[in-house]
Amino acid sequence: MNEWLMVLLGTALVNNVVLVKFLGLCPFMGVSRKIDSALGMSLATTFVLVLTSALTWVLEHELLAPLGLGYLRILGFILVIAATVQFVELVMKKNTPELHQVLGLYLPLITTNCAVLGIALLNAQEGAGFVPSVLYAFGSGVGFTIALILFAGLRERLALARVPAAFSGAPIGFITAGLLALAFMGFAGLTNH
Amino acid sequence: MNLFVSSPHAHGARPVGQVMLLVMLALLPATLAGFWHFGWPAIYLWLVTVISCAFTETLCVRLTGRKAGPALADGSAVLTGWLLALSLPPWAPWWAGVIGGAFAMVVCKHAFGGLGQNLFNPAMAARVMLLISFPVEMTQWLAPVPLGSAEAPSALGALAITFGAIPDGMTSASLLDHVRNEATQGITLSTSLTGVYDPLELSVGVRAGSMGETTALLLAGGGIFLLFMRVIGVRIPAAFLLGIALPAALAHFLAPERYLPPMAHLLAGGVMLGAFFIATDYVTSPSTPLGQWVFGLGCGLLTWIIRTWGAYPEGVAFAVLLMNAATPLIDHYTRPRIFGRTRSGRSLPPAAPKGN
Amino acid sequence: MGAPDTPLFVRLSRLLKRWGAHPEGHKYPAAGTEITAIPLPALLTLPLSQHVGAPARPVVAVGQRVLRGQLLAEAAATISAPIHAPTSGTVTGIAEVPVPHPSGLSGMAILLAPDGLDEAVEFHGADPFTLEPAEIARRVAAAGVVGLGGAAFPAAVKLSQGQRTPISTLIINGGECEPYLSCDDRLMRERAPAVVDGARIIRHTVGAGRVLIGVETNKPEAIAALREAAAGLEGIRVVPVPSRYPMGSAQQLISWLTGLEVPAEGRSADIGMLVHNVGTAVAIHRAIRFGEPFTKRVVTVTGGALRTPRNLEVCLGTPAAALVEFCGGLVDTPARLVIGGPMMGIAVNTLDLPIIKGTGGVLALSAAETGARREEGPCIRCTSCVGACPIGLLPLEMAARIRGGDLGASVDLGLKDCIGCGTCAFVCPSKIPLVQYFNHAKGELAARERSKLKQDAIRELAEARSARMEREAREKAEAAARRKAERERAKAEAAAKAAAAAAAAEKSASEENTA
Amino acid sequence: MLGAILSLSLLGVSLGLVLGLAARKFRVESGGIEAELQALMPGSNCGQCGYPGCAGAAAALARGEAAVTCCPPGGKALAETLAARLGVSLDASAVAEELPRIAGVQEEICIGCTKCFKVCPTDAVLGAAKQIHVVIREACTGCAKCENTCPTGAIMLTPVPVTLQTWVWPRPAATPSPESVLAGAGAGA
Repeated sequence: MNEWLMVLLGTALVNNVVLVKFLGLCPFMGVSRKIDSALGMSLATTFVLVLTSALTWVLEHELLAPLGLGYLRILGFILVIAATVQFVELVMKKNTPELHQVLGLYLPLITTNCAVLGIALLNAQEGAGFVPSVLYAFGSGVGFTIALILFAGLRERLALARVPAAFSGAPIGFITAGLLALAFMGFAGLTNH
Repeated sequence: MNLFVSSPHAHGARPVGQVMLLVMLALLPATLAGFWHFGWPAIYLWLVTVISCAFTETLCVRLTGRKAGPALADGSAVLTGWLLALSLPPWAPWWAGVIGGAFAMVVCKHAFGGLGQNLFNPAMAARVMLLISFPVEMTQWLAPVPLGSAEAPSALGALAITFGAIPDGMTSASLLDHVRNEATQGITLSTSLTGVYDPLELSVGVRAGSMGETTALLLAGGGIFLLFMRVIGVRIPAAFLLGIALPAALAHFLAPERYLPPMAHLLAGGVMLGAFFIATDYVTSPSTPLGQWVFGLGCGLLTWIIRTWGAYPEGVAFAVLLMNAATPLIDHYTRPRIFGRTRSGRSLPPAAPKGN
Repeated sequence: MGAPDTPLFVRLSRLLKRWGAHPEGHKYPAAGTEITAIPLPALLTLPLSQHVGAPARPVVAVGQRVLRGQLLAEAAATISAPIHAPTSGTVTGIAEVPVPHPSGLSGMAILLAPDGLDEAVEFHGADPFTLEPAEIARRVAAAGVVGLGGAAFPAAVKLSQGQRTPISTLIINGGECEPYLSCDDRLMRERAPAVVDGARIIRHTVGAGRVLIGVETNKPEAIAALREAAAGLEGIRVVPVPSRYPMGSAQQLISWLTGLEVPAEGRSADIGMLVHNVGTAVAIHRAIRFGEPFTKRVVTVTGGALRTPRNLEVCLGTPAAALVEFCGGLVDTPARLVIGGPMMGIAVNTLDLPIIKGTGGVLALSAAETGARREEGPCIRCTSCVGACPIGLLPLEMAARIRGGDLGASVDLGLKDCIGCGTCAFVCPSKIPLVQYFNHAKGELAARERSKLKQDAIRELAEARSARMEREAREKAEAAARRKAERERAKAEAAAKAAAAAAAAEKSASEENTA
Repeated sequence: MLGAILSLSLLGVSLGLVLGLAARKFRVESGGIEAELQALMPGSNCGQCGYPGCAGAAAALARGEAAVTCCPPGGKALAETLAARLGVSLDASAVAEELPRIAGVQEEICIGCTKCFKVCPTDAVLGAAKQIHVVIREACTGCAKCENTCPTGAIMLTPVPVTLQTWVWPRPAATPSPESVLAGAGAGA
């Protein structure tokens, strides 16, 4: 129990997928203009993360490993992730059109979200069990959510700030992200106890 | 005479410059005590940091094509430098002050558009940046060597420290460092605290630490002065102190051998400075009353968590930065109730008049 | 504080939520001077729009001689108010003149040259307690009484509103929380019996049970005078309220006195409350008891740049310059001239503006009083404005969004609940003109609403036109088709005839042949 | 090698099958964004946008060819609505805050030719042959079609006068020269 909590804490805060591992920067910069869409995006990503990590675990352990096809991991994972995202999009379009309208442009981004592939590959590399893999993915999703929503709030305020033209737009976004990463350094070591 | 002048036609507020002056006034006693405790190197470091901030502020304002005079006159740059100096090890090398000050002004303030636009407290962001980049220099604490005492360096000798290096054998650990080190060696608190922890000593500053960490009593006094002058509100400092004292008290009650007593948490490190002077920074703290409680509690709680379980012995700066990051979100979700409306924003129902 | 029957928890919560501001009073020396009438000016300018609602419609002709109290312009709609002649004289014109308005634009006004005789029409007073409530409301409407607390909302509308919704409490607003102004203060001190009588008339009209007269504690003489006048009268209570801006705002006063909040999208009548200003009470008293229309009001003339500040009773339409002159003129070039109070009044650049029904003050403020004119600084998010806002809004956030052009977001933050009291701008250390941001946004939104309505109307017109064009085209085509068909039929008939004729000819020929 | 090819093909085919089925099962009729946009437009078909009528403009908008600011009669309000609907960001200050203009007839030179009211898309011009024409202010969109057809220049567009009722407080001037050299109005692209 305690161990699982540490995995969660570790992936969500200490080794935050965006701010410490620098994975998934594309949606982090792209879908952080409004708190609401950031929330939708991060929830969708968390969902996809958990789903794909479970699927890729099955793929890895039931297909690739027994057949000795480890070298096809990246290709196979991409295939599964892309199909899953597509599927999620279809379902979302049908059942929650409002959310789809907000995320419509960005959902396909999850396909190429390196956080999703990265987490799946990391799990495979470490040979983690099924439950830890899913937990790890879930923690990463939570970390992604925290980072994205915090950042969206900051950017909503940035939009109202009188940022000098030289910094306005992406530059100040990256500076803010850097400072946010600086703040997250404070969580270092939390899971060592 | 000008047309299109909007009401009101009278103003009753303290101008921004005056607010900053009052804050500096409140910081003065603790700073002077710090100077006395740590002598000339501390004074030099303070000067270097403040000058660095003022200089980079001037530079930035000039770059944006404005006159530097009014921007400097509001005192915010000097105050940032001052707060940064107070949070550095008192005998830190000169370049720490210069780099920190420049980072605070250029990256944390003017890149965002100057006064009022920044998202993170510049002093704390600079402090954290220095700590991460120069961990050795930023953790060289020393026990107080009051001005006039035998070990205190002379005004001239101090130059060699600020612009050179600290002589060997002078450094010592702050209380939090000490506890952290002992704890990693498996020594219980009651042993490690013997002869080290004395609330009275901590409150008057006879302890290793940064200038703004040691004289807790004077800092709290300055904070209360600001409260009294209505420069700051009571919510953030109160919530900050509660946020650290409550979990600390609970943990200490459950496992006194593992967790520091709440008094030690309150008096050691930068809690007083943080609660009264850093977290209360207008620009980077929430604007809603409820949000200010949340913010303060979050600062306190995070400080305690980082101190207790984190890799860094002191967590005030990190906690403040993290809560700064959460400020827009807190504001977004804690909007005050509007008169005549429910919290969710719907109009109150017409109430049937009471019979009379 | 002697707020009656306010629940304890409401009183306790007030300790935590300290909205409002405490501007310097500046009530004296004007508040210490008796109300004085001033001589008639050479020309009275009576704008047709002195109230909230539709401008009045003139019923006099240029050149016509009118008597004091004679109707000059009638109410043009349900929410409108008539205008009467303040004295006898000749109507010299109905024209566009500068009116007290922040834009400095002109509006239509009736110009009346007094003849100095001050002949009056006959007034018919009555005992209000023998009159039907509807009749009282009618008479108040006919007398042109409007709310004198600043908004100038036709008073009778509120009275008849009271007949539709049960009113439990009548609140007479003697807050006068605006600094500098003391016209209500003097009115309460000198004409307390009229205030109380007016309150009784309104109570009778709306059938309210009790009357609370709320007066800020900085007017002890007014409180004493009112208490004396109300002594022995059942259900009328004078309640001191703390001196705090904007305590004189109806919602804030109701909330302070009763602990009830007016619904944001409702009216005070929705919670059984009715609020009238003390000046309005006096005007209603005069309109009913003596049948006098509303043509005179008390105006505070004061400010650091004025020689002898005082309270004057003036005819509506008197130029502000005449008041200032009567007070000894200016001692200094004023930094700002204000019509109304310093918190919500409007800055003007001339004194050649008429006193209208809602004018409570004429201020000539010195530079020291307005605060050295400094440019707007950046917002440092000090949240002074958040604490000061009596409505619980976030002025800094609203202004930031309006500055960024996002009016919709400012509405989400509660722009429409803003009462424009100016407390936020008063306490702003960066002197950000918050009120102007909000007024700009409100005006802009109203303008968009208007343009949207216009566009909807235009769309309908355009659709009607295209439908008509289509119909015309169709009809034309049909007509053409019909004509064509006709032509063809005619042609066919002709052909058939010709063929028949030919056949007949042939036949006859062949017959001939066979014959 | 064969295993790799087989397994990947199998995976691809089965995933494709699932997706194909899902696409059928969760099919959604694509919304008529064009019709939605057209409903937002003024509908006067004045042609100031450069497209054939409001329907043409709506189609162009839906294809992303036209700018949301293309409709002068719609003004800022319409631009904002369109931007919100299409999910594009609109720099509010970029919309030229042009004073609304409407047509007016100069009676002295009007010859009553009826050309103007024949072209008016909203029937805002009234009149008959050989009679002086009148413009109904409430119905005029300021499209200038009449101005262009009038043979004598009698019908002209003039700015709508600001009255006490329509006057709006100007937005406070921004802080004088706030970062005027380096500054942009807003950030966060």
